[in-house]
Amino acid sequence: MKKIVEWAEIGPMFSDGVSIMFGGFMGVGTPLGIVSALIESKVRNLTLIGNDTAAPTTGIGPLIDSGQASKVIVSHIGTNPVTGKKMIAGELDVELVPQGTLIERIRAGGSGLGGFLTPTGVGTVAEEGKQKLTVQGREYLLEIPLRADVAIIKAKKADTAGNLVYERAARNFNPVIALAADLVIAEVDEIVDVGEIDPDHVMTPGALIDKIVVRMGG
Amino acid sequence: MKKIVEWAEIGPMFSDGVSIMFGGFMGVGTPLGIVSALIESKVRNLTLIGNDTAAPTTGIGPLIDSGQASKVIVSHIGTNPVTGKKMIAGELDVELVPQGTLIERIRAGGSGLGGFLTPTGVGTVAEEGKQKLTVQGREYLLEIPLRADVAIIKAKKADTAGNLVYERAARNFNPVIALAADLVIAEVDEIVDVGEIDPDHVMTPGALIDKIVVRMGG
Amino acid sequence: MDAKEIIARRVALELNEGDIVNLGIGLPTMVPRFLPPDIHITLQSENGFLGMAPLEGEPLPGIVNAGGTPCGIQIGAAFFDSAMSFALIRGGHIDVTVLGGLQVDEAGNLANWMVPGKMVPGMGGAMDLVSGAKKVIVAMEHCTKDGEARLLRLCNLPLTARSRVSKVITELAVFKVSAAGFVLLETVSGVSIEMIRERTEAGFAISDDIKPMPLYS
Amino acid sequence: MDAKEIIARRVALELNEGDIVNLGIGLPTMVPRFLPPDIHITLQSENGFLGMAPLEGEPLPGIVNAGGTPCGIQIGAAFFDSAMSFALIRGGHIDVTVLGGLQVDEAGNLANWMVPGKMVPGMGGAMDLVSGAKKVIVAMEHCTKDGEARLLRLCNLPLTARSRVSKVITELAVFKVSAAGFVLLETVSGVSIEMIRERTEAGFAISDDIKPMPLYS
Repeated sequence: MKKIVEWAEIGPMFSDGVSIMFGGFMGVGTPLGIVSALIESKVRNLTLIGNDTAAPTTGIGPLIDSGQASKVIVSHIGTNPVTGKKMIAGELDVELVPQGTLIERIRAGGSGLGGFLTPTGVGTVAEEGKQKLTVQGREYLLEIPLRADVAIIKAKKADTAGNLVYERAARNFNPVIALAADLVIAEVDEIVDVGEIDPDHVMTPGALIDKIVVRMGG
Repeated sequence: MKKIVEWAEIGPMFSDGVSIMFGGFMGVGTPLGIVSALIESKVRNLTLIGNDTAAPTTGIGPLIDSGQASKVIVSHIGTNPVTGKKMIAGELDVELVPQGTLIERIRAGGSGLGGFLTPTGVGTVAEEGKQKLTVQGREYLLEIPLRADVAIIKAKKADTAGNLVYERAARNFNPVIALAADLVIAEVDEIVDVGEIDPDHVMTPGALIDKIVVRMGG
Repeated sequence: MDAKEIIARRVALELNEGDIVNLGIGLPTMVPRFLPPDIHITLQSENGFLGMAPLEGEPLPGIVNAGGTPCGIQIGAAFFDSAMSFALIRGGHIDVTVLGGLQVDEAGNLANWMVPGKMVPGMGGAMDLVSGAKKVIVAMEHCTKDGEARLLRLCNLPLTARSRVSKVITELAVFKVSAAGFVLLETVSGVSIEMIRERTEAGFAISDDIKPMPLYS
Repeated sequence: MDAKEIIARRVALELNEGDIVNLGIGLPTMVPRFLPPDIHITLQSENGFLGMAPLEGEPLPGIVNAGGTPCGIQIGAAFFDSAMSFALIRGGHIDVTVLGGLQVDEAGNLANWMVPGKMVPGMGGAMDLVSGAKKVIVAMEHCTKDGEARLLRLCNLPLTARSRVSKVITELAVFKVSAAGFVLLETVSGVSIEMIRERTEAGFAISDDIKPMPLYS
């Protein structure tokens, strides 16, 4: 399977109504070229799953601004006033999930687990609609797995087999979402020959990566 | 807190009846110097938690052979006939746990989770005594967290702050048990100055490591 | 010295040599600059590292805090993914978290993430931090801008977590939260217990060992 | 050609270009040497890596298979910890697992880890592998050494997993497991369906498209 693709091939990988997990914290670690390709593709009714909605012009923000998302599942939206406005106007469904629960739900979805028990959110609005279980005398919420149709990843480097290396805090959600989607696309700063990355330094094994595209103007 | 210690200080860190998580797959990634120190210390009634009991003279095997363990929680014992003999003789309590469930129970214990749902073991003897839950139409076992008093780790390299790097398949259980014990001791081949390990290459953050000892004859 | 600085200086005295600390946004980020010189802490950042430091010189690729703002790293820092970051947070590997608060009540409940109809930013990592850190210190001004009490019998804003607050530090006083409710430990010089009672809706016991609030400077 | 080699050669034909494969101990480890030259697979090893290869030259530190025996690695290999290894296994990231079997039954149940009173080695990673791999191929001799059937109506040994077996490949035949039970797909040259019936306790349907077992050599 040919993993390395051209930018023109990216847009057609998405269709209306798909769910997309994205890497990044306030845009750092978000594949900005893929976000641009999504805007150009004009796909609509997207469900976006990631840490936050960044700001109107950073990270995943432009996809909120463009009205292409109908739902977001994130841990906070406070830094992007557009998200709040669209939510209040009824144009965007916002599901807020505690950050640790969100990443763990994604990990569960990618790891074949049926869910997990977390103390986070017990006694708060986060427990609404959830089963509570007591284990070893402590109360927990049962949180269920989360998967997506596509994961869009930003890495510093890929080898031709798709092994990825992230840089500093740009790692964040990226290695975890690589486990939890049917199609996994990585935008990278550079591609090196297979064998150039020490097998101990690989952060996401190439087996998880379906497509690789090199950052424009990289 | 002084993290780097001498071998003479290792034995006294253990007392009768403690539970010990150990790294290693068939001895590869097991801290053999600490195993020797445990044998010399003559502590008894240990609970040993790890992947396997290796062979009588490799990995954790000598601690089974010496009769110092009263219980093991492992995924297999077939490679160490002494484990089987002691089990049949009623001298050793053996709890067999599927490998993926074992490492995930340790991760849960170290991550503040109250448990997780796994499909592994449904419809087998592994489900005995466990709660079954159905999520999204599939049946799962509820598995509960596992922690220990002490974790003993083998790494290739530590810096003086305790940041660890493992080598190849010797990584295995080590980074996970580092999360799940009250006292975490690492045996390393070498200690380098803090700053010599690239922060992106740290596999276990020094914050999790309490004590470091350098392999003898290293 | 304004209220925020008084609070930040007092919080700094709560930290011990070697502590792993996560600081919430706002006031808590001021704390490190008031640490005594013999106290070295390691800051954890939710987005995935240990060893956060102030920015020195030019920003470096990927070295940003949880708000996406360039920062520095200590020598010996370590980066990891978000699943590991919250394994550390929820798993009791963070010694202290210092967070701002909107309300704290006698049961040690904290509300600091949402004001229905006004502010719905999302909880981010706050619920996990408050659930998982060994010690939860709330650093907040004693009353709201309108003079309403923030130490309450029962929080009326949506909670961040139940029964997890260890200490509350304001510009007037320091309280611990015991099983029986608030205990006043310290007051700032010139502030009477009566004045604190006026500004505190919650009931509180007074420590046998009540002291003036030390202010390191 | 002995029974084991016949089985291993036939299993090799089940693998597709690019497959991520986990091989159980024993017979399954013979499979890679019979792969067609245009088929490249990546072997996963439970102890924490992708890209296992035969040992070439001197053993290298830490490069061992799940049995602790020195092995080699492919170019492009990646190492990780055990939690990640089983995230891959349980999470459906392994295309095919090939495992030995003691018994398989009409419901696709597999027993391959324990004989009560005789062999209690522990399940290792087998339960996770069988639960999680996309395709589970059981590679086993058709009958026990004593001539007892291994394809049964209902397994009587403790199970490894329920309803997860996709195919059973023996030295006599290839079966798939459908919702309605076993379907005979292929027989080895010179073996009659009657002979297979004699050696198979389970009922089985016969594929409309039944073929001779191809043996790549």
